[in-house]
Amino acid sequence: MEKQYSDNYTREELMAIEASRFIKSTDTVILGTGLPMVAAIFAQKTHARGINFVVESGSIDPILPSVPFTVADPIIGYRAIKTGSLREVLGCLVQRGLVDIGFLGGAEIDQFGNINSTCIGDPQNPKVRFPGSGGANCIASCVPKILIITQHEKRRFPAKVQFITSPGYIDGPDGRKKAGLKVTKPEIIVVTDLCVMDIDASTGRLKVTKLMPGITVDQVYQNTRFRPAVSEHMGVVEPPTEDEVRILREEVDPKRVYLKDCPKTPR
Amino acid sequence: MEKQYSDNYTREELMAIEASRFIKSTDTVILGTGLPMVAAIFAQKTHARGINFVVESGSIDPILPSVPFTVADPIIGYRAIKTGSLREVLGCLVQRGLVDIGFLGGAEIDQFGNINSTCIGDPQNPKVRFPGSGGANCIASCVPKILIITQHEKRRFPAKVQFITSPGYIDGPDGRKKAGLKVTKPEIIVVTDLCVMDIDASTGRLKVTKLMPGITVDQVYQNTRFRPAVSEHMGVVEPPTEDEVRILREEVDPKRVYLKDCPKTPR
Amino acid sequence: MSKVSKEVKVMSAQEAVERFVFDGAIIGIGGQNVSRCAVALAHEIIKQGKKDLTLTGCNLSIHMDLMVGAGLVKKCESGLGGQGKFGATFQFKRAIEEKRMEAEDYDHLTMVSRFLAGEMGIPFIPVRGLMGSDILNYQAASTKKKFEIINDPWNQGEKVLLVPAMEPDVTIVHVQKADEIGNVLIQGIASHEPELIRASKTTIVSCEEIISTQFFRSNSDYTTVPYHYIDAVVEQRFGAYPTATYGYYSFDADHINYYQQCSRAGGEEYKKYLDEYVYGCETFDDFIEKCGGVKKLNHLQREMVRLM
Amino acid sequence: MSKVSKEVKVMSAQEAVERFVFDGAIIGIGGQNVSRCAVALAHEIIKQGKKDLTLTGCNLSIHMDLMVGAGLVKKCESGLGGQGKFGATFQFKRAIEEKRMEAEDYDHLTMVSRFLAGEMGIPFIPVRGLMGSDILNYQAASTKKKFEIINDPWNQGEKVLLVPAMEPDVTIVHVQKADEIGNVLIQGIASHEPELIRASKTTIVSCEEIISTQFFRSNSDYTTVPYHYIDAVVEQRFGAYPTATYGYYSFDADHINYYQQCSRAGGEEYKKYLDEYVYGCETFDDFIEKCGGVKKLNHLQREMVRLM
Repeated sequence: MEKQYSDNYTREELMAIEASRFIKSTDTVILGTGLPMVAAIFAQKTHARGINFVVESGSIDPILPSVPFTVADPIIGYRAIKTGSLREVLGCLVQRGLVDIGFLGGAEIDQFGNINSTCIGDPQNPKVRFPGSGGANCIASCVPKILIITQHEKRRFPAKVQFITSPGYIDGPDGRKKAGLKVTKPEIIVVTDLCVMDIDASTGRLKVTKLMPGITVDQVYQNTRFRPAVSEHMGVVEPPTEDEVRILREEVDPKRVYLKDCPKTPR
Repeated sequence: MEKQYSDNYTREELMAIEASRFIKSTDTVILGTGLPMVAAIFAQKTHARGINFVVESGSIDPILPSVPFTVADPIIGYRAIKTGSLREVLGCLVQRGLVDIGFLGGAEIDQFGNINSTCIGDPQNPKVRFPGSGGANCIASCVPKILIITQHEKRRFPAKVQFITSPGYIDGPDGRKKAGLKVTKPEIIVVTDLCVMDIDASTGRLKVTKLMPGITVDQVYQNTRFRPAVSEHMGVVEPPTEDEVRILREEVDPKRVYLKDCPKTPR
Repeated sequence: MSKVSKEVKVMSAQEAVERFVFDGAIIGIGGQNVSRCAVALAHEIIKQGKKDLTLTGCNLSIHMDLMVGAGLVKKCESGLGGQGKFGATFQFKRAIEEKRMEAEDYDHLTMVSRFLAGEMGIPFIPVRGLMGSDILNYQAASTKKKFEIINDPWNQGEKVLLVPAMEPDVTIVHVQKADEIGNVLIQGIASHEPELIRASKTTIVSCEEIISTQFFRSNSDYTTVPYHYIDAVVEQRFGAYPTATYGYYSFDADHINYYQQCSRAGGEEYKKYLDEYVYGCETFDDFIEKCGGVKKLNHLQREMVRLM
Repeated sequence: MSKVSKEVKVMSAQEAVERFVFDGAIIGIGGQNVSRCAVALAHEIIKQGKKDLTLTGCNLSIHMDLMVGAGLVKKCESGLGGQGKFGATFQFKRAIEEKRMEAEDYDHLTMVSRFLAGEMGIPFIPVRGLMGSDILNYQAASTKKKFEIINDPWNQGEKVLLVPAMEPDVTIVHVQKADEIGNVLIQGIASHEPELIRASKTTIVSCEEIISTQFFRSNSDYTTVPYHYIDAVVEQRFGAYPTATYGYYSFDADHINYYQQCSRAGGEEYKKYLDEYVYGCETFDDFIEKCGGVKKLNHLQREMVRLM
């Protein structure tokens, strides 16, 4: 049966769907809020039904009928297998090495996949203060596969972040090993509204592997302060099917908590 | 009102009652099995009603109707405030410094209050193997007041134990400090069928403070391999009242789980 | 002196804060984001003007922001300051940017590990995170020693990061149920609170309901924290409002948004918020009344019921 | 390959032991003294003759003694080997005295701390005990590095003892309830088992009853350990017999005393016990039948009910 691609979807939606494609049915996934939650719940409702979520605040494998508002939204424990504690999730699962995939985000991501969610300017004297790490640092440190969904803006993609809150490859292929991190070569996949990048473990740097439909490599360059390598086998991100868009809008985020740009579901 | 002393009690009973006198109503007490359990439950039923027990296996403040069989007897959790875990009791209460009194016992106790419950003979090559530490070492290390109830036999009171399972003052007044223990000067009180001894903190050695009724210092010397100092103000252990003996026999250990030598309660 | 008391510990928020919170204290705070923040107790601390506070926890949220906004906080030592989808904790953000307050950044795992070390009575604990991050390259001026890296005695060539135990002087938490001697039942997600409470030198717990001690003795598998760690029990219905208490009421997005608007604006507008909603309310019940009273609460309770 | 499985894990004791227990394995054992010892699983390990085992836990009791008596154990690494008022674990005692088995002594706090380090994924953890004791002066020949003492980086002049994480290859525990994907509910005292299970590379759990996953999803505050850590679920009523399972049945003093008599005598008499009660029972149900069957069980159940 041929796929019925949709021609009615937003960039945000395709980012979430593309990110979801990196999740397998057997994965244990630690979730934050925002588009990652959309991507993960979408995966669970489509190709990865066996997936189990954990949330830093202590919820283990809840059944999320649709996207929660925050990681501490009371609904985050809905029909969970266990409503436990932060220690059980970040300590006994993430740090213990039992989580397969972590979603992260931040104000800046650099060519080594390092993330800044702490501040802009001299950290002793910050011009702009962000919230800080939360659970992100430990996820970046301990989880072997990191997914990042973000808008592709120049200021978000500097050559070097002003503060490494969550380490990527730090300063090159052996950066994590030198720093003493146990997970030395994680997969890091960045899904933006322009392209998909992942870390080339041999260089420790991001490389463009796929472009969003209609986007050129030049557009990526123009919106990135470093010059990412590009794959020899550059692909194009597969658009969503009509069914996928429907599931996203009607089941995953019917209240448009995160999918702001797409039309409201007619009721 | 004059006290009605009993003239019908066993040595075991007086040992348990004398030990109970060192417990105050506000104390948190960690219990093992045997006569300590008799002493502690007796205290709770008489002068120390506010006492709370904890048991290493995870029971916090149970209401023990009478003495349990072992620390893992299912009754040990009876009407507890919390049936938790070993970590919560030995970690978050004992090691955390929230327990006031610990009961210990062992095969040997030496002049420094060190206890051996591991082996006789070369530890690499033991002639007789005992059970080992259990929770005893951490109690001896972390609790500021230790009570020991034991038969006074020569082989039980060597000058130096063959294996320090649970440290007393180790080798003198500064022994614990030198070893790196945080509680450097615990009270250690030993109640035997001959006398009561406690550690003189200035010498780090046991000193006889009271004799059991009818016992002489010579009898203590004859049954001890080291020569304990004796208090200038030597006392005599107060005998139990008739009421105390009744409570002990009828309420604390009606089934004679531990009080083997005394007559069965007539039913 | 015994350290543990089985006495009745029920008292008013006012009395609890008077007795246990002091100028210069390190205050552990429970709750996370929009859930079970100890707002009633934070209001009381603000009304009493306890100052030079250090706040510590994992996700410091609106209760932190209120105390910072009232000018009482000299340092935050935590995993994060923020309110998720509701945006920044603007008082926190601004106080750092304007150098009126120190921030000592760790991450959530590290903070809960530090509380774990505290509750276990050990001086430090290893964590697997933070290495390679700038979190290790910067520390607040008042912090003495943020971490230590040693060689792993069991794995040659491997480095291990140690962080120090954290034992707050006094912790404030809001929970569903407690009894009058201080047994605590947290329902739903427990976040970092079991470790935080047991690590603290004293703890004030506010609760939706005071229940019987018999409940705990009959359901002893469910007790979150026994009375050994609790110094004051404050009965305060809706004590986490405008954040949620699982099983009781949802968060009030309207009031949080209004707070955010004032906090973002700062200056006079923020001062007006404090005057109106904190200083201007004799009791926390008065605050709830001002925010919509019974009608509002019924609505938030219905929202919670729908989630359960 | 994901490490965590949500598949149905129900299997027979035979299959579970065949798949997860191997010669030379470090085996974590749950239960304490006369409570919830994983006797059914120990019987199965003995029947399959898995050898060169290292047993680890806090209070190693009759299940340990059986495996030692069957000649399968090369080392015990634990807090204690014994049965409280029932006396020594005589096979353990004799195997050490006759130098047929190594004993690596720690204490209970240290062992549970080592499991805590294991479940947290950290390489070691400080403990406040053991210093000044001979437990630090002796170690088994096969132990590489029992402990390390370092200077406390935060408290000048203080020494701190570190002990290594313990991550057993496979843990055997008996619990009250589990579901088919491996969620575990322990009722009553949990001893060292939450940490032990989460620290282990694999875990076989035997249970009195398999209950629905829906139970856990409707009572998610009560789950002791989620399925993430469990590899096999064996339904075995009375699987801890002759020790007790809280809420189900008390321990059988008569059978334990009889076992002790055989174990103390040793030699032929002990061999006869194993032949009769372990090797001679095709299933654990056959063993129960031989020990008094329904009549005995009814009695032990009544005794438990009286305690509750």
